[in-house]
Amino acid sequence: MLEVRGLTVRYGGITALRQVGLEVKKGEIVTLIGSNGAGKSSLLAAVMGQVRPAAGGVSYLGKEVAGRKPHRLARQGLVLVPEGRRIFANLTVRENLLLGGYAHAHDKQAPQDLEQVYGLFPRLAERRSQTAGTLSGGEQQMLALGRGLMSRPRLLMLDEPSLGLAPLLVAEVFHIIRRIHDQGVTVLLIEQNAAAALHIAQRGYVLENGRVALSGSGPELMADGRVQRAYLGME
Amino acid sequence: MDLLQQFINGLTLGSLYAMIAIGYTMVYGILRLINFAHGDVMMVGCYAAWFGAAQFGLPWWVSLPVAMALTALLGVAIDQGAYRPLRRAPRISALITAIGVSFFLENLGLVIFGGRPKAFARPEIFNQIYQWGELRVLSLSVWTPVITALILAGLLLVIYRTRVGMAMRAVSRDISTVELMGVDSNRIVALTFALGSALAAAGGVFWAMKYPQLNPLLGVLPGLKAFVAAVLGGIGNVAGAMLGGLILGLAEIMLVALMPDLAGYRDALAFVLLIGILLFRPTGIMGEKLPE
Amino acid sequence: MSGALLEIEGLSCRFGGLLALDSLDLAVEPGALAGLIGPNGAGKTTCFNLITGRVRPSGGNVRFQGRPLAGLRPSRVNRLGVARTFQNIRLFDDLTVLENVLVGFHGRLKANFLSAILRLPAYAREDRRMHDRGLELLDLVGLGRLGQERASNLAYGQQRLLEIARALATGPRLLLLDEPAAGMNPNETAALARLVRRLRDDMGISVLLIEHDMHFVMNLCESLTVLDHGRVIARGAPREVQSDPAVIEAYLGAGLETAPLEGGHA
Amino acid sequence: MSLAGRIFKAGPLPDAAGTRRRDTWLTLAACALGGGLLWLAENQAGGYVVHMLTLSGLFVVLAVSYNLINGFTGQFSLEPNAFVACGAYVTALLTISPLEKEASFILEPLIWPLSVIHLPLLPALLIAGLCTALMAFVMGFPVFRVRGDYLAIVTLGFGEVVRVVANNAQSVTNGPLGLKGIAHLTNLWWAWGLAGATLFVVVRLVHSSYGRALKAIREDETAAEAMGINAFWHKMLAFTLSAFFEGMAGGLLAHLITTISPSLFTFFMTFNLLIIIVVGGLGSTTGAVLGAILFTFGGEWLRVVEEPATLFGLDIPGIPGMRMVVFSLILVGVMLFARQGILGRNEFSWRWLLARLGMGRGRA
Repeated sequence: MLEVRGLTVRYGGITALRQVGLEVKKGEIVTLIGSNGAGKSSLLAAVMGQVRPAAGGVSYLGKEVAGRKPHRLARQGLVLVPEGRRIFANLTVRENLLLGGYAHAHDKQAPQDLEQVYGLFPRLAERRSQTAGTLSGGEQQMLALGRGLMSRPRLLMLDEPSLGLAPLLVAEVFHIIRRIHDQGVTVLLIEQNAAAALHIAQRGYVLENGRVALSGSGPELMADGRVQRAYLGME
Repeated sequence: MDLLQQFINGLTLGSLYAMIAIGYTMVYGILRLINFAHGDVMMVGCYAAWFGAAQFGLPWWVSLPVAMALTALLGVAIDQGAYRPLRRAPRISALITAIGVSFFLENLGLVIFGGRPKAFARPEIFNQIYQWGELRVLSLSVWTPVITALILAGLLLVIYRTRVGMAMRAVSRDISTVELMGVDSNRIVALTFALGSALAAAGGVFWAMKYPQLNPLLGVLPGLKAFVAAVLGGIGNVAGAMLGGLILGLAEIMLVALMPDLAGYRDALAFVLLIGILLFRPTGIMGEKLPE
Repeated sequence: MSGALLEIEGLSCRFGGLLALDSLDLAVEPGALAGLIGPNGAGKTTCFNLITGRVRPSGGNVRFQGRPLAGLRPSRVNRLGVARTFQNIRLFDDLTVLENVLVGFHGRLKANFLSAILRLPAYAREDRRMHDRGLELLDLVGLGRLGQERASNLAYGQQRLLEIARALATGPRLLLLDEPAAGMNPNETAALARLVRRLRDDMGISVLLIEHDMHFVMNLCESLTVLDHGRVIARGAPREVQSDPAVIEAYLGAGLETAPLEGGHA
Repeated sequence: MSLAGRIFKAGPLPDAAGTRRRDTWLTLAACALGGGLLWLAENQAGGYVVHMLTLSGLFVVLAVSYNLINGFTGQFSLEPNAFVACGAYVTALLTISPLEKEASFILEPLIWPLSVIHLPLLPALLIAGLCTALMAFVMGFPVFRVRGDYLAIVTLGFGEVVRVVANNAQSVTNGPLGLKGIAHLTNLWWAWGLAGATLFVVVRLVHSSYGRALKAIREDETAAEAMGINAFWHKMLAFTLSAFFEGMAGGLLAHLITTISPSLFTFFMTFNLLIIIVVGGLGSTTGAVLGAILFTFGGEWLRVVEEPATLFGLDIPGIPGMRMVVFSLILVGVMLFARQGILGRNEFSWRWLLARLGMGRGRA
């Protein structure tokens, strides 16, 4: 569904990604883990066509992504829930969700999309007419997820959904991600929280200093001592 | 009684500032760009209406919307031609370009229309004197605030009750995230320019009826003052621009009425106010804190 | 505690509804090589911004050599002897490498601008000394040959080193390094660790650093403070911190089986 | 030609005392050459050319000092018309004879002691420069509390305020009537002398530690502050210094055109300077000089577009005002297609010139 081949991204003299390759197949949950500055955001920016790669390429649904505008990709179901949630604090919860469904607002399904999201996140339904800025961190993350779903994703890319959330909420967020996946959405999960991410992912890639350092199935990576070392500097 | 008269005058002037300020505030809210050319766009609106009325004999209620439509097109053209290529450039580049566009319109105006002022004929309906007791008011002074209020209500309706308005509010906060939702941000920006420019044209036409001497530089000072009004109200906030415009208009008229000795300094008042606001309340009256 | 170089007491910072830093206590002793670690968004950089006066705290106070730093502008804090680098590298891109370092000396320049314009002997002497010292500092961080290069042309790791050299030019007693190893390859990281140790051992500069590269932190720092959600969750020597369950959870995240997994209100 | 003589060398290399001495001699020689050319122009060229050369000297002063704050310090401001006005009025009020002043202040008499002062040009110019610098200093306190485009609009507003004041403070400025009978004292030597002094100060400043600090503020104010540079006072330094020179240029301008009134000092003047420094390259002194000269003479050349002409057998009527249209198009065009202007941030240097001539010593 998504294929990244030999991707190299540079900013000025700085190489953020070197020859990165990864693949997400239809129906999978794949995770990409790595610490800060490992190049995760650069990868996403290249996938969404926001930066032009120095080498290599990205294809989505078998077509090259290069040169396509982000909003076009979004309309084809390549949906990114950005890091830091980026909800529209000045809009109401409902408006945030409607904005997610902007491209589909004119078809008959639209009202049902909204109801489905409310079904998945009853808390958002309760607060539908509140301004999004007044939500708690966890609720904002739910809203960001819900907004992503409103775009009718075929491939949902989540950038650090657990960032800044208390452990209990992290568990809840991951629980929801799994439910979203169960409904037939392919998921690419970008995380620092390696344990949780590997727990729900079928396959994973570990990014270090702009390269893929390790890859394998979730449980394999979980058991791999190198992952632990990479994160805690244990020897 | 005299004070009431002045109050109405201030309200009229303030409404004009408000109509122009809205365009500034909308563009700034989205692009963080002071669209220097906005005042000159208003000037073009005036001339368009004048041509419609004086050259083609159109009634005012036809020439006004036609002028608004033409000016909207001009606004979009300026954005797409001059500002859009600079979206990713340093903000100062866009600002310099805006200054260039502003001078271009002014000087092109001088070349085409000449420097000699053109008389703008006031339509009959705006040229009557309403009299209540001792109070004598030009009908224009009554109609201007009313029409401004109607236009503003319409605009707020668009911004807060339509899908496009929702996208406009979102774009003003976070343009790159909005694109992730499948929204073509460029169309939203173009629409903002169209709306803002159309409003400037409306403001301009009423300005021209109030001060019926058209010249190609007429947009400069009201344009600058309207920007001050937008900052006063809290830049990026449409209702704030309205409020800021009214306050500025009232303040100017009151300065002249209460302190006739200082009447000559009227044009400086806006800028003194501006410095004061930026020092003591940079976010304006209704503005929220902008991220750096 | 009174002997500490830097003392932080009850430092808090609130952005809107978010408590970025919640009543932080921290002391850096003279000659310390201390680390401040924690997951993304834990409040580490905020802490640096508060110390250096870039952000105003909502509560608490910071003292450097016994002197309160509250309300001082960043340039003043720097001239008192606290220098820093930035997480996302903020060099003066259009200046040369040497000029970047020379800018660091400017805050302590004695000659006034008239004597600089007229190149009076006092200024000329200072200017020469700045150049000499600047070249020495570039040598120290290993950029000696690149003085005339434009700063933005340097490789990422070199840019980080240049930031350190620039900070050193301001003559600090305390150096705050914000993720100095980010984006460096293992060789560069090792060299960086040697450099930082030399700064402390040979030049007597105390160091407080933020870093995600755990190899680097564990091997270099002598004491660590771990932040999560704006609070200190652990402190102590690297070994102790490393095996602290709270730290492991903060970093690796709780395994899902250990956290309650009911849908809750959702 | 004399252009080269007006430009000083680029930053010295720390190890090259010999090069430095060579450059100093070359610069002095170029100055002498420039002086010779000016002498030649004064004696051989027509009055019109001399006038244009004088004007271009004043534009050099204005552009170079405006560029100090906009280009080098990166504080985009729009107030030079205010500074020029201040300098012009102060100088004129000091040099016009008391009798003349009494005659022209018809509506309201000029206040004492201005009404009795009568000074020669040089002290008047210096006082005007200092007054303008003081004005900039006072104005800097509110102005540098804001940044970016707010700075632009506040300084623009300030220019407007000065103009309004000039229009209304009748007992000082004579209001809209302006000041007449200012002696025609400005010649080539005054204009280019001031240009030389401005260049000397600005180039030396830019290449000193202070100049590095200003550029650091332009590149990244936060980082500059963190390196111990008090951004506020450095902006003030650049601002007052540029005001000092702009004020003196204003004084010379008054003594070149002999009549001044508030309508002379509109934003239009600032706009012209902005074109000059943008076309020359923001942040390049050489660019500012080049821009100023191009603007003065290019503007004359552009009169072509305003005159009736016959092109391919067609009679094209003259279009007055077309020049400014062209100028605005140039500004927009430069921004869209060549944002660096002619020189970007590059400077003329002897090293470069000698290398160009194949006379470089080793590296170029």
